[in-house]
Amino acid sequence: MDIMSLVNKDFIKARLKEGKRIDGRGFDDVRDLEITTGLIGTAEGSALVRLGNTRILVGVKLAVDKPFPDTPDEGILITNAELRPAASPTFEQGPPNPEAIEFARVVDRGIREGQTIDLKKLCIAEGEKVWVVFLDIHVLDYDGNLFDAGNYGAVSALLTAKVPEHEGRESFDMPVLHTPVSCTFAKIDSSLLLDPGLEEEGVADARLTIVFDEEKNLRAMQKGLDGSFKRDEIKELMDRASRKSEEIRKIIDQKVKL
Amino acid sequence: MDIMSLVNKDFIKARLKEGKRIDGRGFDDVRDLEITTGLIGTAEGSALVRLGNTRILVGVKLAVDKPFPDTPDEGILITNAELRPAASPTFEQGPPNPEAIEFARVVDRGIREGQTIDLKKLCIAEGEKVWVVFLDIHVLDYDGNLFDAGNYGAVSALLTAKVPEHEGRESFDMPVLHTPVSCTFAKIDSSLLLDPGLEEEGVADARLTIVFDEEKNLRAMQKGLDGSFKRDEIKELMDRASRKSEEIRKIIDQKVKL
Amino acid sequence: MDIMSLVNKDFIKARLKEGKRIDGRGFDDVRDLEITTGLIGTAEGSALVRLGNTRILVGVKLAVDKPFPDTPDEGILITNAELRPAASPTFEQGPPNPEAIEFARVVDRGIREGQTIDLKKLCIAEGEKVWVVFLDIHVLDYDGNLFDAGNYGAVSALLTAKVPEHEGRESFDMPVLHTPVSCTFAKIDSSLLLDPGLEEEGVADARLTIVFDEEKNLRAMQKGLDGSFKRDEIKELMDRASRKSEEIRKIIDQKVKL
Amino acid sequence: MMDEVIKDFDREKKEMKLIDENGKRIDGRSAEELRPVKMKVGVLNRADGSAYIEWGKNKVVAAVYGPREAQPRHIQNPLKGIVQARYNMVSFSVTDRKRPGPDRRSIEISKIISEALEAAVITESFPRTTIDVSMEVLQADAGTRCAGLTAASLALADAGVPMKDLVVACAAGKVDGQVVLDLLKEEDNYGQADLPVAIMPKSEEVVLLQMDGHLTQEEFDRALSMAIEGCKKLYEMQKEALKMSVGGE
Amino acid sequence: MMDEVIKDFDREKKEMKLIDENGKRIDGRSAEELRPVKMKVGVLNRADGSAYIEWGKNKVVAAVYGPREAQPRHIQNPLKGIVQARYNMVSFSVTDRKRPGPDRRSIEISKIISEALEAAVITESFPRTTIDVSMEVLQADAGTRCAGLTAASLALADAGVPMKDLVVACAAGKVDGQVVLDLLKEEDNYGQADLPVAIMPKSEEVVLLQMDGHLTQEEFDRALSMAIEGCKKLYEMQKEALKMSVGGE
Amino acid sequence: MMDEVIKDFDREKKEMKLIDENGKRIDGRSAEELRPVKMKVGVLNRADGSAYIEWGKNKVVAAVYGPREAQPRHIQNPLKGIVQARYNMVSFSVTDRKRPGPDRRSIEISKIISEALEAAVITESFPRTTIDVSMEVLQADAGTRCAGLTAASLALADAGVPMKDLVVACAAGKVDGQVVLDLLKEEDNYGQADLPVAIMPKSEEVVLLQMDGHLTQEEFDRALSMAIEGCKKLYEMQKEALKMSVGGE
Repeated sequence: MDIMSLVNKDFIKARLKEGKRIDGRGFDDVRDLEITTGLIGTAEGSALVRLGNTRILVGVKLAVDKPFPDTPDEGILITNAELRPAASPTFEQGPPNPEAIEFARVVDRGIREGQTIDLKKLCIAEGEKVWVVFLDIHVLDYDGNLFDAGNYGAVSALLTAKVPEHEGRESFDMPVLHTPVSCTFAKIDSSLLLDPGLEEEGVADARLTIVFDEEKNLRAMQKGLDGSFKRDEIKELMDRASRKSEEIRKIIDQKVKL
Repeated sequence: MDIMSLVNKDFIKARLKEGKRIDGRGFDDVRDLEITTGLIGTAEGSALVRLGNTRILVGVKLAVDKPFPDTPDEGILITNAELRPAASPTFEQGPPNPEAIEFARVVDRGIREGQTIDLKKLCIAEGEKVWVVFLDIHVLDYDGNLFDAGNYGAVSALLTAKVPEHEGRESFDMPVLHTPVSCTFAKIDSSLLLDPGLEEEGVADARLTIVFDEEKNLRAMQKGLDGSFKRDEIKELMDRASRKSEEIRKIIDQKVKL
Repeated sequence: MDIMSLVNKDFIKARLKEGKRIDGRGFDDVRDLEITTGLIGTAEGSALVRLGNTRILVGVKLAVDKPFPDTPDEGILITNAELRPAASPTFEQGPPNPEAIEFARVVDRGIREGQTIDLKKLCIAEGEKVWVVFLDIHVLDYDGNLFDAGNYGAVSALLTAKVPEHEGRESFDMPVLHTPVSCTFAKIDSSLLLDPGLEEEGVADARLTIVFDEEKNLRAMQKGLDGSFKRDEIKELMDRASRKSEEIRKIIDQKVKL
Repeated sequence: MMDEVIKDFDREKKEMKLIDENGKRIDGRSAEELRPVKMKVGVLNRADGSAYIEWGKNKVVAAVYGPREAQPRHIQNPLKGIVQARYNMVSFSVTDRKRPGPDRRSIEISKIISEALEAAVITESFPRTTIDVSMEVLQADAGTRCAGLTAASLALADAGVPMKDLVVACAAGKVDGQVVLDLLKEEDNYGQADLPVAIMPKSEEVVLLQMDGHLTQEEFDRALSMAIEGCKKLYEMQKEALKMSVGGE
Repeated sequence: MMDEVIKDFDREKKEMKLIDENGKRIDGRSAEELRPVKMKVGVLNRADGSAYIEWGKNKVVAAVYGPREAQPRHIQNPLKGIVQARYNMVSFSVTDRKRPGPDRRSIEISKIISEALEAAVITESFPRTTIDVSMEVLQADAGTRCAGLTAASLALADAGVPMKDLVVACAAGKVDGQVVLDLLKEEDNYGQADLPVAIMPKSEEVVLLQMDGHLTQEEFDRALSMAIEGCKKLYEMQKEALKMSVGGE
Repeated sequence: MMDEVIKDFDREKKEMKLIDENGKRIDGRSAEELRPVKMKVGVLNRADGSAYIEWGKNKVVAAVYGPREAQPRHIQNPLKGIVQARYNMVSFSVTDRKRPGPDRRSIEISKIISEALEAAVITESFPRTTIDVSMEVLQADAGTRCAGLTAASLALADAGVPMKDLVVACAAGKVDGQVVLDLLKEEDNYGQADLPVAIMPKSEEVVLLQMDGHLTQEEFDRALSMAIEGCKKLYEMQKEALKMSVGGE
């Protein structure tokens, strides 16, 4: 994201040299994470995520449509993200820009490749009618690390979504197979920081998003920005993500059950 | 509309203080109104409206399509307006801008809410096939007060339109239930002027469009511009519109029958 | 095309006064023409054309769709051209601009009006299913005279295309009736030059494209640019095109058979 | 465009009793009663000003950025600032998912809300600038333009934008032949008229006024009065919300 | 894109007799006869220049604005003005309603008409400017590009734009195997060739030339001569219309 | 958008044996073997730099223009140049014709390729400029982003753009439960994971990394090593191709 760094780049880097993040967090500390589900009555599932001051609302809508010819017995997942001008002075009105598209596709990849939804159970009549799951991510307040907030919101919204009653078939819970959890790191000089805030993102050299499922299998990755990672950095982040994703999954599970 | 006022704002206002409009009209005088119907042989109905130097051509085209699921026994009305660059130095090439969209929607609202067309009679086969009425408003020459000219053209084109022969069913006259008539006023300082011309529009503070049907029922309203109306001004305009709309309806009826 | 002339306009014109083109060609000389077919395995037909340094890749793709209501027993031809930024510093990213649209339509006109494809033979089930032929012209390297290069590529790709196997009906050769061949001339002052190169195009006053079939029938023409032609110039070009198109057809036939 | 038309057709009169023999509406309200409304100012971190409103089942958040330099330059007005309001319905805010992006309805609403806010904002104070006002409808149940405009004016106040007055909006309409305040979705769909009104409450000047449906002149007078009374009640809540934001958080 | 293709396919030869045993065409014309044409200059109020033409069942209005400063600036040519013609078919001008907005056909026609007009306009007289020429086809019956271009050049003259000469356009074509002047819709749809031509009449220089269909070289020569003769007749009407506009209104 | 989803769904596991009992893949390769690759530099006339790559059945051409002044001006960075990569699949490069123009997939790939190239290009050397890199996929068979990026870096070198190092890309993945190098189309469609990687070969720093599918951490380590080994082999071919272009043509 093309953000003016809000605090001085040198200041952030100087603090990092001392091993400190500007908000006092440890390198592996996630900001306060709050998740509230079911706020939107018009959606079949919804989750409001607050990750620090980043706030994202995810809605799940279902509609009936024809299946794709090559998967006649499976539902369809469509993910979209809107970086609306309300959320940041740098977001502009208009169709999704490359940033919004990458964001939507990285969240989608985690959800899809993580087999979050059991798409077979969303078949109504093979080759004829299946459920389409629209996963819409609406950014309300942008304070850094959309990718993780989007993932947590998507998983939470799906975990609490209901497939509506249809032609006599009763409503049922969204069939969820796995809960893939995303961990995004920013690289600033040689520091690798989990859950970068807005100011950290503004000065980051590179970004790595790693998605693990609950069986510690890797499901999706995305490197971003014009910096690079050394191999041992990737290895280190893999270990850290593997550990942290379990912690975060517990938070999600807890919030979603409340 | 973002128009350069062609005559001096102060001049218009000074005249109004003396109770005079720049073209000598009384505050409730409509400019010369000419309506010619049936000029366009390729349309199922058409009307060329000349209101002062504003000229608008309205065409009605019919096509067969599926009805909307919630109104399986009714035809469909779709209204569109084109502010083409030929009509004004300020109109630009491109898809309809907010001005054109508001214009089309205000005309549409008068026609739709005024129940001008008996949409039930445009059902061919319930749930299967109905007539779609495309009401296309093409501005030829822009000299102020598009909203009223558009309304007069739309009503006149519909009153003279034919539903074409279809699969053995004979052609018949467009089933018209009501003739809603629009009166638009501009507020300049404290003067309230019917049928504002281009120069008057250019200096107006606020605009109010009021649509009455022939039973003196209110069918649609739209306030515009960044000024405001006092409550007693609205009441006054309601009375004036109620009276003037009857006069204008007579002119339309007369022109359309010629 | 809005190209900066790469060499001096005066220089080109001065040479032409001496009867010489800047690359030494005679006025009726076509640049080296190489055609290679079948390079693209994902296409049902393809041709790479090199005309001087202009390089164009044409692909033919087939798909099954409904016929148009007024030609229920005929296949459908759709031609598209992409002037991609890779091919010239003056080509920009985005939907086809007027230059690209004129290019596609002039090539299409030659192929369509030249009855290159026997569209009746592309009917699968009358009124139900026909073959759609997508003729896609991709400019790789732009060094002048796209119109002719596009035509040679389109004809060559179609001559070597296969209609794929479909529901038990075996694959067969694209049914080709005629081979229309295009000759484009640039007018610079009073010189009329076949196959203008990039620099010649950049200083041309007018352009004339003439398409003849193998029976010496005229199939399509297009005049371009803001200059004009005298009647006897048109007559002269007609004769030259009639003669040259035969020569070029032989080259195409030869290349395509290899 | 078809989508909008579908919605317009929803208005078609269906057989449905919306007011019972005791004059109670389907949610138990009387004719002149507002739905429950909650407002909160300063709800967003990045925006220069923001507000959130829950109005019946409507949920709308408004954000203000600016005054800031208008871009591109040719839209700048050397004499005053521009208010650019954008009303947007989130895709999952309605029963049938809405395709993201502006449609004709939202473009019209954005235009008239911009004009209504410009009537109140003292735009002469900041020439060449733009004030960007976003209204995001998160959940919709009729009356979203009034909810959005009411929240937008709070967000402007929260951003410290100088205004002659707040702007507050409320609709009245006709349902089962009766004039009532603040239509909810079923009333809007199956009622006979809708009249959204916005005023600057101190002067009671009307800055937004639309009507569609079927009203006698007398019914219009009644509906306009009722809507303005509704606006006044909402204005008290606006002032309360602003007070809370200064005192509270 | 499909729309255009449909139109192109209309050209397909159908069984239909277009010229009878006496050489009369379906509207009673002989091979070399123009349809009835009426022209009027100065028909619009706002435009700097305008003209209206009725040509058979074609009805086209042309409007000219400029020369005025070209915007955005980077399109300005420091050596000469630009002619930007826009040919547009109104949605109800054809039997099956046309979706508003430019399609590929109208973009191509706009381009070649711009070029044809630039040949006549003395663009060197007003560098950095644009002359905007709109042609609105209100009713169409084959030959609209010729009608539009003929009206556009009148509108330029009406606007006082300096030109070397007027531009005038007319088509010839082949119908039932015969070369004829000025095809009407059925002849265009079921004929064998169409050849629209535009000239500057004083010099007879050709500024627009297109052909599609099937013509021998001899037929082409005949058709081109016929089209140019048609242009000359229309040129007389253009001059008459301009005279009327000066003397008349 | 549906189009992309269809492609994503192609990945669905189908019954198909992709590795035989001898460990041979459907095109006869072993697990760690690259498809045949050919590279050629300087293949286009107009571009400032260009390269062509054939990689299995993939055929991709890359063209570079610039550094040249960035337009419009407001995108200029006063401190460094911008690399704008555009990855494009030609309509006939895939089995089912692709609609021309960018889709969401190609926009994402263009973004990450731009970032990968910016890591290598010494952008500080030419502030305010843009370097435009086009990759045209003429025939596609899985791995086109790696082929495109590998060719793009050759085209940059051919254009004389100063770089810290070349960039070279190669994917590894999981097929029939086994980690293998350089997936072809059927392996990509019916395999379990894909891991495209790009490095600057001298430092082995990773500038592009994506993964989708299903890998244990151990499999990931193996796949990453394998992909980097593949990159190194390709790097030798890149150097050879550059040598040929200097020596050769």
